[in-house]
Amino acid sequence: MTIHLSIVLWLPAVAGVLALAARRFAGWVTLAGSLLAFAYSVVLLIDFNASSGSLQYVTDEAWIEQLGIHYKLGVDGLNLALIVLTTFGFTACTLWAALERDVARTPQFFFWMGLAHSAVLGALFAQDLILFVLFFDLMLVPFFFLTLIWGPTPRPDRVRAILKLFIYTLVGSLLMLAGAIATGVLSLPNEATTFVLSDLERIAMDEGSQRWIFLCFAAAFLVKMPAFPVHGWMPDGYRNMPLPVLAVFSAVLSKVAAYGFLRVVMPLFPDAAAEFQMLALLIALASILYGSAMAFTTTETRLILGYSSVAQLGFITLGVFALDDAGDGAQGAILQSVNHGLVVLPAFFIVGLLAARAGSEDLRDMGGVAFRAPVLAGLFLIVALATLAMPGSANFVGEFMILFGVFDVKIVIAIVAFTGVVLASVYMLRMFIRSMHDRVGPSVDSRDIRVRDGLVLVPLVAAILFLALYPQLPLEKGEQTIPSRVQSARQVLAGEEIAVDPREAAAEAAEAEEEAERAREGEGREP
Amino acid sequence: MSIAWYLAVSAFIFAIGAGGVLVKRNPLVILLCLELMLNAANLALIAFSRMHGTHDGQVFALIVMVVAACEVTVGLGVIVAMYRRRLPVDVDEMRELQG
Amino acid sequence: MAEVFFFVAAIGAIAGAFGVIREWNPFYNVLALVVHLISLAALFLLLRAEFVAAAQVVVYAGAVMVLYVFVVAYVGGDPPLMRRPTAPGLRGLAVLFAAALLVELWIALLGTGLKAVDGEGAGYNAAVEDPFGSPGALGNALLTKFLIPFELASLLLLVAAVGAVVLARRRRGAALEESDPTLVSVVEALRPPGTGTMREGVSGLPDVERRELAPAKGEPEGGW
Amino acid sequence: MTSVKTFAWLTLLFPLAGCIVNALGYRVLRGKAPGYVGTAVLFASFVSAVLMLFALQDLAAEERHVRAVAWDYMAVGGFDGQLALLIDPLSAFMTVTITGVSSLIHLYSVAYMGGDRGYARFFSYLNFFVFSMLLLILAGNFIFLIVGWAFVGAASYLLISFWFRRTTATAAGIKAFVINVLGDVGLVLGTFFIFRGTGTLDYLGAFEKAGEISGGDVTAGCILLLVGAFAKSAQIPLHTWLADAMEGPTPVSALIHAATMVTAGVYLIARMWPLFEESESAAAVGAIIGCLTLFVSATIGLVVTDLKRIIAYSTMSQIGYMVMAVSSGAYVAGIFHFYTHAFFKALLFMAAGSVIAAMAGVQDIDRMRGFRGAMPFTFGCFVIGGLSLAGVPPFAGFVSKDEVLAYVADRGDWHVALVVVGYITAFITALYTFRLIFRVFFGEPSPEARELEEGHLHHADVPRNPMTGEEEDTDVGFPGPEHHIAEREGPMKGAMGVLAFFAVFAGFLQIPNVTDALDTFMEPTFEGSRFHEELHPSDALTFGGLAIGAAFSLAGIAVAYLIWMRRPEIAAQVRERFRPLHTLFVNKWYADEALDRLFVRPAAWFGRFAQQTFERVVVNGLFVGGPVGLVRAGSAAVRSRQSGFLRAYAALMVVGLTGVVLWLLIRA
Amino acid sequence: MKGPHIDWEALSPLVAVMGGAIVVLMAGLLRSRFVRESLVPFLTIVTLGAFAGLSIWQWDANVDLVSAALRVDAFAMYLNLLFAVAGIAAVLLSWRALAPRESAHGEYYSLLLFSVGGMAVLVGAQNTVTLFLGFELLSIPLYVLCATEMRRATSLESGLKYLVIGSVGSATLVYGLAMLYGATGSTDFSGMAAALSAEGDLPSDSLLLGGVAMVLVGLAFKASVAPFHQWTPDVYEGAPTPITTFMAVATKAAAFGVLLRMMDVALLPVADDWGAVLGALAIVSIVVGNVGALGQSSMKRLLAWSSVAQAGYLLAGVVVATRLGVRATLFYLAVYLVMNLAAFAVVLARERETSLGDHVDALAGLGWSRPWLAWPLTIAMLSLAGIPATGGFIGKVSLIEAAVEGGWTWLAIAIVLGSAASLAYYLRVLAVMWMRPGVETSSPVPALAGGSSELDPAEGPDPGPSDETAPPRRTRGHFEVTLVAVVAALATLAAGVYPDPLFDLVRDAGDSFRGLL
Repeated sequence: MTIHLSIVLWLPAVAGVLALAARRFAGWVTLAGSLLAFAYSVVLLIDFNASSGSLQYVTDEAWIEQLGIHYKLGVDGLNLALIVLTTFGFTACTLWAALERDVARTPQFFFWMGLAHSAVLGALFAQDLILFVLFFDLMLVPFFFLTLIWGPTPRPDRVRAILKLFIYTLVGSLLMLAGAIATGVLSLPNEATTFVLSDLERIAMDEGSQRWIFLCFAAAFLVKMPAFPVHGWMPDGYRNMPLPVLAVFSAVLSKVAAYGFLRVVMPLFPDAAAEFQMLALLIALASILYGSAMAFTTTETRLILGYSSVAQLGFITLGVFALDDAGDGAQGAILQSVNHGLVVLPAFFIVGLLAARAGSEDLRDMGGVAFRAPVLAGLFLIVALATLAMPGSANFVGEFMILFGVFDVKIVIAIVAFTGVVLASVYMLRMFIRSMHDRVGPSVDSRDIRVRDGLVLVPLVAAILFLALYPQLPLEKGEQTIPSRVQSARQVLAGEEIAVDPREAAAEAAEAEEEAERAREGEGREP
Repeated sequence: MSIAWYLAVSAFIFAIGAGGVLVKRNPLVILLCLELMLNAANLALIAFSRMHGTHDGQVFALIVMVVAACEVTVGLGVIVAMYRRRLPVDVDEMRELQG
Repeated sequence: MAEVFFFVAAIGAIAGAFGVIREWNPFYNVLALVVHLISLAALFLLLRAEFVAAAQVVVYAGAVMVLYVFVVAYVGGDPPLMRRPTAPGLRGLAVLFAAALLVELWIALLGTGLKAVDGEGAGYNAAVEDPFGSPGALGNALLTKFLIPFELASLLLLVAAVGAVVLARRRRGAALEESDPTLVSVVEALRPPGTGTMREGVSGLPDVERRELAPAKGEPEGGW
Repeated sequence: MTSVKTFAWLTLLFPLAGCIVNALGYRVLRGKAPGYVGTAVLFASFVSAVLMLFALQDLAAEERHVRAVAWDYMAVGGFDGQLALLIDPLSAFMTVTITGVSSLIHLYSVAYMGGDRGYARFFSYLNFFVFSMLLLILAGNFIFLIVGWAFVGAASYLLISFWFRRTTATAAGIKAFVINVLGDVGLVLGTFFIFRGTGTLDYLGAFEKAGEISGGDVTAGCILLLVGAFAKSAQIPLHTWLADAMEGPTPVSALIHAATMVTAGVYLIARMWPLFEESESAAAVGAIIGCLTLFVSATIGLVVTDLKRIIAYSTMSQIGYMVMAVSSGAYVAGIFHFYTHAFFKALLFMAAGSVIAAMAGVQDIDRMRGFRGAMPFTFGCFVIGGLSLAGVPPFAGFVSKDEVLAYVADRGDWHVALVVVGYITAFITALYTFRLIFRVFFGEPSPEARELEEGHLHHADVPRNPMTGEEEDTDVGFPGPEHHIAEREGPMKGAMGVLAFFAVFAGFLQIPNVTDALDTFMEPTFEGSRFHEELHPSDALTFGGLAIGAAFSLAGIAVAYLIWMRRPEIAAQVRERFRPLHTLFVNKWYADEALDRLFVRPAAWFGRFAQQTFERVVVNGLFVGGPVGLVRAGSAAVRSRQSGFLRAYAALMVVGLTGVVLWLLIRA
Repeated sequence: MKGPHIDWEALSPLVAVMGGAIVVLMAGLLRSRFVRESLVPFLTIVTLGAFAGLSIWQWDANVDLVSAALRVDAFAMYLNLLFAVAGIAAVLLSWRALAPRESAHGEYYSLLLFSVGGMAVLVGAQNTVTLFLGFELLSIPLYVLCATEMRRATSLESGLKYLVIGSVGSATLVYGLAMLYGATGSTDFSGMAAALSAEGDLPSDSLLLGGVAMVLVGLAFKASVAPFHQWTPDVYEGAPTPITTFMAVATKAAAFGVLLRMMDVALLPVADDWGAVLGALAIVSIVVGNVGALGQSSMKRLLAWSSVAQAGYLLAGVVVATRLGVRATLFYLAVYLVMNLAAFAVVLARERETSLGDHVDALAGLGWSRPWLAWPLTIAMLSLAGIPATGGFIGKVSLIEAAVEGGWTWLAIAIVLGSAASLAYYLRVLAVMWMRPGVETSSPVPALAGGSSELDPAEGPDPGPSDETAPPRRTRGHFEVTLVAVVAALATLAAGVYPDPLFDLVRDAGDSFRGLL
């Protein structure tokens, strides 16, 4: 029982609230909070004991006792890397926003940023199902306001778009809420209702319940990712968000959905996961192909990145549902989540820089920026190559593991999925070439990045490079945990008896114990 | 006469009252129809009271009478106020609030 | 004998009820209700509810109906103020709904499995002090078991009285109390007819004014 | 052992250091400094490579497989990916050759690229390329093979579209990149098959367990590896990018698209010999495709008129020989040909670059004429390269090509057919090579040549893109505001001289029945190989082959002389006679069109369909518009009920009442 | 004859509020303006405070009063607290409002208190006679209060509509109660339950079930359950806003209180039958309420429709007939109270500050011009929509948990889907509030030409000659309104972040029904 996680969790929110009071220094106050959280999370990363598969730094308090809801936080190999990504991403985007003149003076912006930061961290830390859902839903709220108030587009469109985004994604999330509650109520019929994940994981529910609850959760996560064909909110949402917000939204929030599959769905609903594996894989595949196709036809830079996210999240989903023996797919999925987050952040920043030079975010208005902006071009190149999962980047490692995981199980799907790898190179290079290279666009005013831009961009690119050199770091932290999350689903799939599974063994043991106790009581009464 | 007869009459009156509320446009008459419905309930209460041989029903009926009187009073008050406000005394004309 | 009484009273009650909903001068509707109430009182008597029957006649058919008559007289009651768009097709449907409700109620009330419904209910037992239906027995119930409802009923009457006062009393524009006194005079000058002078209460609005009250054609529906 | 590892790392890291220094120092390094930095690190790398080679030779024969591990790279969940190098004779030999040739090409570029505004960028890219290539060669496991594989692809892309404001250059770049990614995919998938069978990503481990892979897997895996090799080495059907890649500066063509990168496929097959020997059919595919390519591209080389593209097609053709060799088990022969080819092809490109500079960027041989007098040094180099390419004794190309053919012939069976094609192509090779030489250097000097003879280097008034006629962007200039020819630039001259020397004498490394230095040296790598031990062409075969080869190439030169020097009208006549064939060749056997129809257009159609139809109808219509419309309609219905009519409200209430009563009565 | 024993201690909350009502009524007769405009509201608040305090005092009493006519238990006391809070808020909102001035302060506030008293009777009732009296004692003052802004036609219209529809509901209820009496022979809840539990086929008798049906309809009407909801938007819109506020929150609580006690005590043995009906009604309410609220431009109407939807959610806690369900309902009622208070308070404040009435445009730019109003409304809207970190979320969680535990999973799904749809209108309000540039807060409306300050937007500034004049427009908000909004919003947040204390209360209250699981 430690307080560490609570500190990390609430630091940004507290900083956000302070920002409201800080007025002119709002950005810096929030930045300080985020930075502290980032530092703290890095310390966690270093201090984390990778050889243990169990939760660490656990905080567990009964929050709403009567509903069986706990305030339980914990870190294990599954969420550790994503936590660092989150704090890093938010720190970068807060810094970016703090340097932007037009938002720098609005404390509320930073309040919402801080709140969003905490909410995302909460969803990652949560070890209680309801707490997870709570933070999962909550993290959308700040983005509503951030988009509503600071979005770049004309108002009526923006309102329509953000409403669409919000409602679309919340339909899924609220279904998940129902599913989550049903899980808690139905899982342990003989015990008091609890939502603590580790308790719920002990016994699997009956298959019928698993099926519909799985679908509820899948709806939430797939919409959030977004996956084809439920990505309808994405273009509107992406067009209307302010860039720093969009960057962190795209980089971090969608990953929580992928994370949710591994944290909640796989261990809790193994039968359903196995049953729907094929469907999920097909959705993932469709996301990859469709996202790529859209990405190489659209000319809006934001949407290129948006649709590329659809495709990338397709890969991640593929990994999650690979259910291969060694858990490579799942490990790859988590690594890829981190990677994608890391490349999307600078990519959106670069979109902003490009738009500042070309006067428009449309690819058709860009071109030829590279000559007078070699540093920008170089950094963009690194980002673009990493995005298309060039071997040598950590993205490649992630994709490699994901695809091998799928390859091991469903070879045809893996082969088709490789099309996405090729298409990724098409759309990313198209974006790079048509913005940086080719003829100079009509109103392009090329210039290199300023120091303050570099302040944001360089650390992001450095992070990409670091991971490219040493992807083992996140991988080894998750090695003990991640495969075990998909283990039971894999066993179901393989037709292995789950009876040998620890879950039921534990249940049997508990039953036996109960019986013994009853017997003892009986004895006690007789004389 | 068996209790059933009374009940049948009671139901009839209730239905007439309910129908009256639906067809009348003058709020005064609508109030009268509401009286009919309450009276139907009274008849039923008293019939049941007789049936069970307890006084509960009769007491209830008295209370219902009180309530009916109160409703009428307030209802008439509203009608008078509307009339003073030169609003049409016709429920179909009261359509400011809609949608 | 009781059967005859019952049928007479029942027919009276139902006829009175029909009278209430007939298209009539509201004044006659009120009178029909009085007939209905008195018939009902007779039915109450048949059901050994003497006290209730008496209260019905005295309080209800008497006092309450007088109030009605006053208001009908005051408001002028007569409905053909205007015949403008009405809830469409409701009349036919209303009959249908009422009939459906009636059938259902009959099924519920008469289709019951309770045997007692087919009986005549509690008999008259003169041997007991305060037998069923006697005012004494009723009073006993009111002041013991139903003491709280009894007391609350008094409060309810108070509420109704206060409410009626609030709604119906004449006021000189309470809203203007604090505002510019000159405005009061303007409002007074503009005081429209039909705001409750005694003359109006007795004689109703003059015909001229009534025509004025009818809104001009083409005005959007929804009163003014 | 340690010194081998140290030198290996140094060899690898020198170019990387050069890349980083040039990239970051673009503002600090002035003038030709970036070029000298780039060249210096390459020479350092070369020296280190040579030292590595010597250190390796010091080890006992069975110890010449040195693994140098830096750290765990992806070692989880059954994977054992490490950042590891494998130094054995094969990789060491390749390393030395590549660093050597690269150094020279860098040296050449120092002068050739002078005045280009992207000078530092150029050397940064070039250094990065060499680093990538070395990574590819030295990688100790599949992961870093793939990494190097992709890095060279990226470097190639960057260098092809080096003049990035030319739309032709960027289009060529993306084409090269995408096809190379396709190759990467093949490589990765192949790796999957092999990893599934062996459970390890390490070369040595995987080769040891090669026999344990199921037959289907090993064939599928090897064929997929071949896909990777074909994409990188521009073999049919993934060859179309190479000709377009000539958009890049000429040193790039010399380095990447002639000497080094494109031969990676050859290296790959040679490296994977234990796998290919497990799968007859995969090896056969390689051999046949190689043979096909060498013929097809030679035919194209015969008809195209772009100077660099002719050389590019000849490169494809020569790589076809190598691929055919290594796929047929003639590993050393294939590598040997790679080695000689690196010299003479680089030399040819350099000479071509010199000519192009003299033409101020024009590459069309129809407009060149009579440069012999104006550029004697270039001419000499070109002829040496050409002779070597044509396989005229005793030039290097002669020895290596005929060794390839002899070894393949020794396989017997249907391989003989391949050899026949090889010899026919040798004739065509000589033909087109000398077509080039005769048309560019002989005859009446063209205006540019004349201008040069007068001591003045031709500059175009308005630089135009020869492909599109588009006016060139002078900021990211093509080919820079200044042009440089070998006659006037020491570094160029030096580099070409050294290469010319090797183009003549490199073949002496391994002369049949005289020396077999390379064979002996490679022994540890190919230890245990069936073919390596079995294939020993008889003397008759060897010398017969040499004789036939020499005869064919001389015949080719003779015919070329006849056609283009003596009776130029023959060319037109032949063209008329074989009009359909000519059309086929000029259109490059319609490979571009086929790829376009098969892949590009369907993908574009799919993209358009998704963008214009599906997104609107299904994603926004069905999933958004549908529910929204439903809710809106519901809203309208509910609110229209809310009519304000009191009686209607009461009616609804009564309806509700009857409904509820009915429900419960039914339950009663 | 002996009079029944009367437990005055247990009766004290009721006595306090009724007595207070009469005192307030008397005080209102005094001429002094200070007394009427300040002392009377103050006395009302004191009365409500005493009512609340005595309710807390009697928390653990658990006694039947006067022949079991009333029950004083934690359940009733909990709801009393809600009524008291709603009442106090209503008083604060009414303090400087038009309605009490139009109807005379004493009468206005005493009617309010009587209504509170009626609610207290209603939720304590253990006898159908008491129940009916409570029902009327709650309704009749509200009919009057709705109509108190007599200068506004819509106020009268709403009063009459409420009265007529309400009386139909009362008649239905009383007829149903009569049928129940006929079927069981008892007017006591315990007697009914006993008769139903006895051997025999009474639970499936048509008389009984017919009675159940009519009682359900009568009570459902009060709770604004669709299809008995149609009065709600009209009355909410027409009534003076403080009264709307009170009605929205307190009436809902009272209706659900009596529904719970009636169903879970008297009619528990036939829970299967009424459960199915209420479940169906819940679905209808959720659908109708949510789609009805879409596109509303009047905030009060919007909140009215939303209250229909919320009634649907709340029914989930009733249909399951478990203690968990009772707790969930009670919890949600408390949350519902505070979040609606916050919302209505802000609407009221804007009615007074702008000429746009309760039109949603009156909120435009509020986020920047009036943060102290904007934040409470923001929180209220998010909470109504069930967004986490607000009470609404926890409330919905508990309702869904109750529903699922009771085997009503599809109802849980309906709740979440309804919540999702509801975002469309709640968020639109937020969008208006946080986006648009602010409208001018004081618009100089000519004294004779302007409508009432709480003018219906549809009516617009009607320059008709018959229109009475309006008081001069206030340019600054009233602090008590802001106070209500802020406190309610904070409570909403508190219920979302630290709901445990409230859950302790509802646990006691839920345990009052011993018959439940």
